[in-house]
Amino acid sequence: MEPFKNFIDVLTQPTLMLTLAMFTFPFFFPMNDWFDKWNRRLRLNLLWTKAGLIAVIIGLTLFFVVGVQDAEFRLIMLKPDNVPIVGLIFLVYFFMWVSMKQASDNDKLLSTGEKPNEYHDPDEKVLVWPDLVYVEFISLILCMCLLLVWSIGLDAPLEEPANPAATPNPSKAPWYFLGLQEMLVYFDPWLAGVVFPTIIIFGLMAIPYLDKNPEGSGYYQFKNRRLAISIYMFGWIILWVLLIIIGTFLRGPNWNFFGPFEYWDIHKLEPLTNINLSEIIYIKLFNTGLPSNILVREIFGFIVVFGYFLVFPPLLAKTVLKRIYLQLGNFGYGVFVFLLLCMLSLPIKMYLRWIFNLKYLIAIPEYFFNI
Amino acid sequence: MSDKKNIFERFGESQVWKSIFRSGVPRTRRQRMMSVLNSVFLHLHPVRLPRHAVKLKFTWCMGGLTFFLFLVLTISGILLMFYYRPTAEYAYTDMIDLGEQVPLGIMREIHRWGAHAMVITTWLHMFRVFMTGSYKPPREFNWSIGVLLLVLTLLLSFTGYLLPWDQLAMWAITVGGNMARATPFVGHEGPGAALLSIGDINFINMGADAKFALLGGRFVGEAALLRFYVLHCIGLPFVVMILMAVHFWRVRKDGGISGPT
Amino acid sequence: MERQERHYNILSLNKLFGISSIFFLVLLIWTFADDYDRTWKDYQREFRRMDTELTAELRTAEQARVAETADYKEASDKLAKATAALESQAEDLKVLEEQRKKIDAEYYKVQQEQAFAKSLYDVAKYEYEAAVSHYDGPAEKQKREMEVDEAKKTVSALERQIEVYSRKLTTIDIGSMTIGNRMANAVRDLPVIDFMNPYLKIDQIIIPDITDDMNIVQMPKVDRCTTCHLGIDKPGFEDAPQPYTTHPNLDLFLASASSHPMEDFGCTSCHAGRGRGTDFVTAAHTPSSHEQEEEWVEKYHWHEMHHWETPMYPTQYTEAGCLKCHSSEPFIPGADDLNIGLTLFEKASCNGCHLVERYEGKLVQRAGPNLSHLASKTTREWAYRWIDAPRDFRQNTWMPHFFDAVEWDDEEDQARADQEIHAIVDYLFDKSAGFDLEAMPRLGNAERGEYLFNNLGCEGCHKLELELEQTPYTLASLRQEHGPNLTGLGSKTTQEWLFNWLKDPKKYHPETRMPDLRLSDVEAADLASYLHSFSNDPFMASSVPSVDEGVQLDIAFQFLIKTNSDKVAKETLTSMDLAEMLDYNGEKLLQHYGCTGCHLIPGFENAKRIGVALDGEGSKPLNKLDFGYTSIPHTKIDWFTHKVKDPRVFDLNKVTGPYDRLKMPDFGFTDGEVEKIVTVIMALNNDDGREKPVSASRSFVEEGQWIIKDNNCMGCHLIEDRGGDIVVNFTAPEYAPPNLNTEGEKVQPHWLLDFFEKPITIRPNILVRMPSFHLGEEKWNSLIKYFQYYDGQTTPYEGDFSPRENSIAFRAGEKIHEMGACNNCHYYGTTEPLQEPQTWAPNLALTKERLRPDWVDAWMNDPQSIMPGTKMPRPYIPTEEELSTADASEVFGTDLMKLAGDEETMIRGLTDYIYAIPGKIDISAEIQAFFDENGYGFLEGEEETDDWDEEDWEEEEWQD
Amino acid sequence: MPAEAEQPLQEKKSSQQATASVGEGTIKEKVQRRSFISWLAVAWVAFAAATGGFFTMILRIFFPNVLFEPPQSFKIGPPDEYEIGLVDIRWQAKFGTWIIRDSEGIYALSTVCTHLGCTPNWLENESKFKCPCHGSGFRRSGINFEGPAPRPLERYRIVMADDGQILIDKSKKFQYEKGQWSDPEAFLVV
Repeated sequence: MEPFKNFIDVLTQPTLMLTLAMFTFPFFFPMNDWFDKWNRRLRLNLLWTKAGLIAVIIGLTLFFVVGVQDAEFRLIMLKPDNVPIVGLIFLVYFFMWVSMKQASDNDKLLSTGEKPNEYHDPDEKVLVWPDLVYVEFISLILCMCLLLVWSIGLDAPLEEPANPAATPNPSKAPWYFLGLQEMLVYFDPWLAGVVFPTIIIFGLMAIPYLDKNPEGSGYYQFKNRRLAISIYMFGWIILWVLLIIIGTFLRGPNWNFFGPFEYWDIHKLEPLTNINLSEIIYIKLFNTGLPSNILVREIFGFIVVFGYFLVFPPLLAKTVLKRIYLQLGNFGYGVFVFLLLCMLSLPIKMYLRWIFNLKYLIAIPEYFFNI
Repeated sequence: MSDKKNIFERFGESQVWKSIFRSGVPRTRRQRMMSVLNSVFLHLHPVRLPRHAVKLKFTWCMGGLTFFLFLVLTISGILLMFYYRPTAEYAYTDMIDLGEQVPLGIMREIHRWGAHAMVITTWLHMFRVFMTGSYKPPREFNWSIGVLLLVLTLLLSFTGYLLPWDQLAMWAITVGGNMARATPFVGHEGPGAALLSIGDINFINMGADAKFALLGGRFVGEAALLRFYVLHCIGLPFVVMILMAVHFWRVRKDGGISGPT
Repeated sequence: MERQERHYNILSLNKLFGISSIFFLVLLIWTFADDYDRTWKDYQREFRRMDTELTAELRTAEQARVAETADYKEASDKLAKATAALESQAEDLKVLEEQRKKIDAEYYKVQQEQAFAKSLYDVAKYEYEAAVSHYDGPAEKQKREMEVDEAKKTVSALERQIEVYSRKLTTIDIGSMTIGNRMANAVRDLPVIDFMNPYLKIDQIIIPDITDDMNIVQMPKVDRCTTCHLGIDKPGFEDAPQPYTTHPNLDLFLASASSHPMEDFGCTSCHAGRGRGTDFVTAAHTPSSHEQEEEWVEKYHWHEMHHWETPMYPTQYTEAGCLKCHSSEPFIPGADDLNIGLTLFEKASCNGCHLVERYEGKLVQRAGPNLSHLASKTTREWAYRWIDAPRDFRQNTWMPHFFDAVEWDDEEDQARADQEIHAIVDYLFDKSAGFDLEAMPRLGNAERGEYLFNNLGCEGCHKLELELEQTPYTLASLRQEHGPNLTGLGSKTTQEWLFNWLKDPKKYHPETRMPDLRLSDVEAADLASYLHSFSNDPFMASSVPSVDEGVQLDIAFQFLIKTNSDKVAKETLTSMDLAEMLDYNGEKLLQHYGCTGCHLIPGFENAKRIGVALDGEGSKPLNKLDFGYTSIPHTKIDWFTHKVKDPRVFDLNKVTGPYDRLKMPDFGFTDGEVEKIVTVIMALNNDDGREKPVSASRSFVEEGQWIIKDNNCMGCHLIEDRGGDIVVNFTAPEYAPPNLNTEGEKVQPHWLLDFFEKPITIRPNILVRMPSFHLGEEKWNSLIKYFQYYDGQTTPYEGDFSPRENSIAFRAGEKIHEMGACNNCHYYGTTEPLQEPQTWAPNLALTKERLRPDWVDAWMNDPQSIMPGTKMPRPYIPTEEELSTADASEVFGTDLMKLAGDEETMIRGLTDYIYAIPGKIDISAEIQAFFDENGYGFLEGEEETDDWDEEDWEEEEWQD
Repeated sequence: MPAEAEQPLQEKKSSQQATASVGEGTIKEKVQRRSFISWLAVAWVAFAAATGGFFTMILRIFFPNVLFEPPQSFKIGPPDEYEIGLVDIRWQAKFGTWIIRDSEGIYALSTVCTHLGCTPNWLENESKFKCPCHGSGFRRSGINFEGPAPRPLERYRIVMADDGQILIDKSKKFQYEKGQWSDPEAFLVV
């Protein structure tokens, strides 16, 4: 058992887990033919078959059943407010399966020029009463049942009375915001807490206006929408759900990382000495002190950031995203690529942090302006 | 077929029933249509649907569940308001008493877990809509409304999180509130805040910035408690209901549930 | 033919609907059941059963008792007779009744109309009364009726208690309920309707004055404990199992008459816990042992109530709750464990290193001896051995073990320890200022020293025990350890030093609590030689390693590097020679180990405490307590316990520099002592219950109590019925120090002040003497205040009592006094009493200066009640009869006869007379002279009288 | 009329076809119909029961289990604290009762006027309780003798507690007009 636990503890470290997740992701949701080829070659598409579903669900269940035997694991998983996230893991996979299963079925049909499963003779309709109403009604009852079982079985948490003088360690945001809190590790509050959330909201609202692809409206399908879907999946599964899971289960006192089987030791220490780009350049490379003039000091940072947002778009427009560029035109494409780059900036920043201990690209604490 | 009628049929033809449900027991096609048309609740739906639309595997009924959970939360919330006072003195002890002695104190569990569930169902609903590409024309706008509803759901949950007035609540909100502190220009620790000062006088300071507006004080205190309580019980639900109305209305107006053509 | 527009099979949907709604129904029922079914209800049902049984028993008992009593029998057959008699005339009565009814009707009718016709009313009233009186029939019938009523009254009066029990039973015992009540009883607690008038309800006590700390606000306590602990305030359930048990101490708690009535204090005010909890777990019960924990886990699914900051005190620590309100009092009556804990805490001088508000300005902070003149007292070798292992020299010393305190020390640590001690000793002796010892006038006599030691009252504060007694500490035994155990002084110091010390302790150690016994040179010499005769050779035999420069270098470096860069440190090091280095290390080490917490050390005159302040320690959150890598269970109590028992245990397996480790020394406490000290630590929490400021009189009393504690007055005196333990060392109580009951009512404040500042001999024939404490007028006054307020003498005393000489009473008093032959025992000024020294009593000329007349009256009236076992007899007061006998005038004289047996006046007269007795007031010198001459032979039991006799004296005097 | 009566039958046929056409033979029909009814019945009954139960429980919520008001029963010290012939009003504010001791014993009067629930005042020299609202007057005994008050003041249960104190229990009342004042608990003999 121990080796297994240790293995999991290592595997779940943010660096490793996120890397794995991000780099295997395109193989599960192939965004181009090359990945698609490998996806088939690795038989990853089996994931969306009944067998795949059963295997994964059983696997997950086993993992939790076994894990719960461990005291530390139990402590963190069965914490009242964390239970929904355990549920979330199952639900997300299950519905991912539901959709991808139908999508892949439809893909087959479409490839043979047939209509998708959802298609029925437009004249042949179904009465809402009783079928739809009835089904809805029943599912509501069942939903209520679930809620009752949940409420009886699990008491709502109540901790010490609010005390401004004593900060609990760790003190976490509500679980559905833990993605943001996790982002706070890598970005300044004004970005992680304000700008990015805003961008996320507007980005989501912009989707219909950016996705000009007429395909797959009203039925599940993947092949013809693979870019859209994989971007959405990446953002939702990796950069939101996964970060929530990390923030909930794997972040302990002092926001240190703790494996699911690890004891939350308050005195655990982690090397957190991070430096800014300016320091790297001026002190490490040039071996000179930091220039007093802020702009001079941060010039490289600005170059990098602006470069990132100015150089990549045209580059991509010429290459990978050519089709989209033509579809959306300048403005649409601009917005799209900006959102895309913002989304990618999180993993990029993560890696900069992990590899170079980079704190900020631009660090102007004088004006709370850090990127 | 004898005209021996079972109890349902008898009742279904009684004046009372007919007065309430104009079209007796819905057994004929016509009756069935009418029962949908005549019911203020049901006529949310069209009378007839394409076959795929009634299949659970297509809709997952997630939108319906989200709406239902909203109702559950409203009811349990109202009941909780009878035993909860949003003041520094009582908030916490009332919470204890909900667990210890209040009749049907389990309402608190239903409310809390219901809220968690609603967040999840909202996400899944969004996921479903995306996967079926149902945001595509002519439904773009409704998707945006949906996104707003999602945000409001999170805000509702967030404001409710403070009300138990325990450490969990206070510090979760503090962490959240500190983000507002860093809002560009209007947060006193946000970039650009310094620009909004004339001479040595900062107009954006601890006592006057986004965070302050959120908490009604420099720190999470009684003012914040009251503020969140009002938002949680009246402000946000009000907005949510309006948007929901629009959302549902648009579903119908945009040609009902999406489907292949 | 219509198109079929259906998708699902309606039938299977129906089935699904059916199943799911049944499921729904079941769950809903489960929810309600879950909400309705609370454990406290079971407890209440069970208690109801127990209560029924008990009450039934009580009733039968009472019935039996009453039936036995004579007057009940009498009353009941009287009743029987009367009723019989009445029945015999039942017929006639009936008739009368009829008529009366008629008239009553008439009367009420008219009364109705009174509003309109008051006059009519009066008339009617008159008529009615007349009529009634007219119809009242023959007198004896009325008599019968009255008899019946009478008898009924008496019987019911006797049966009252039974009645009460019966009524109670009808409410709780289904067996003795009316049908209606039974039905009601069956339904009143059913779900949904159980709000109307349930039998099972949550019982809560709301306490406005004592609050729970909600951090931002204080909330009045709400205690629901009595919902399950139903028998807690009802006598009769002492042997019932928990939660029904009666509180073990109802005289002090819960009862309305007690000082902590339940309705004002509730439960959690003292016991802590989660008062609002109505469930075993949510009430935050805490198991008192790990066994009990296991038991609870499987019995109540107990788990710690994580998020409640004040869980219940485990049983053995319950008294920690007392300090919450009684924090300013030195002694808390009734809380014995806590008191012992506190005393241990003070003895070990914990507040020398750890600030504890409660002790600020109350007790001497530095409990240890003054080390400024150490060189004059002892040798370096002894000091080395002592610091190394104090308990080897004196088993029960309070000096803790600083070195070899942990078993995992390796050789290196050992070696360092040795050198550290060397450095410390070196520093102390170098810095030790010169101290000129007076030469002893002559050698002392150990034997007589021993005799003095036993009789001067040294044992009030000192033990002289060679082997460690294993008996656990009691408050009494702790009082006897106020000063050090005096064993082994021979190895420690010189006779000369002892002589000087005894003569004037303050000279050597200004802060010392050792008083000045006003010893003569002879006495001092004798004591010195006696004490010096005890030595501890095995201790002195232990080896002392030599100074090791290498290690010293390392130590110095360790300290230097703390504040200097590596480079600077090395330089300074090279610039030092060994002597300097030793001094440097010594100074640093004394600081490091906080020796200054208990000792006055030159160079550290105003050193600060090195430990954490302990106020609020009890409320420290668990995560602030570092368990290190130990396997100790993570609970506060476990942490405190191990910290006190084995202070450095949490360093186990930690890799740290020698001077970053824990340094709290090892006091060698036994488990029992640890438990009591932990009680104290848990009592030092943030939860401060004392709402209102203490009343002035109360604070006066407390102030005095602190002084008494600090100076250990109770070592010799009985105060507040505590202390005076020394009495056992004397052959008879009257030779022991006096008990100070009623001291406040007894003596005149001014005299008491004089006495404190310059004690004089009061009882001539005792050797034990009141020492001079030199506390200073301020403290003396507060002590006097204490005595007065403690005895309720809140108004200042006016000493304007002047004996009314040649009043009748006065002369009568004179006569009584003459008959009482007071002069047999009492001094009159310098005039010696007639009888033998062992019966000698205080100087009566002193009375007017010393005593309060009212007290003297009381004393005369009944000496025994004030001082049990006193030799003072009640003076003979002639009774009226005696005074009216024929020869009374010769025997008693005319004045007494005039008073005609008026005791009060006679005694007052006696007092008058005594206050008029002239003569010298302070006769200490005379008495001293007498006894120097004749000795105190009588103090020993007979067999020892010839222990030593005048001859020795002569010789001794001769020698010098 | 007949026409209307006609219709349902017809409809029924069609709906039979509807169900039949989902793929069952007409023989199964009756069985189906019966099971259809039974299942639906069960379902609705269960559902109705559940919702009904829930709403009853909601009613229950309106009656709290504990009150944070002054207790209904309380101790007022030993009898000898109360002088014979005096009306003791020291508990009027706190517990809403007057303690009156006469030659025979002690009784506790409610301070609630039986007219409209105001609190009368004790007028010592007129030795009566006078209600400020509508002028009802009560004698020391609690009997009403003037003003609109319909009946005498109520008395509370008064007994001797185990610790020798008087215990007043407001949850049990004794009314004169019901002859309850003679009840041994309406009156404490000392």
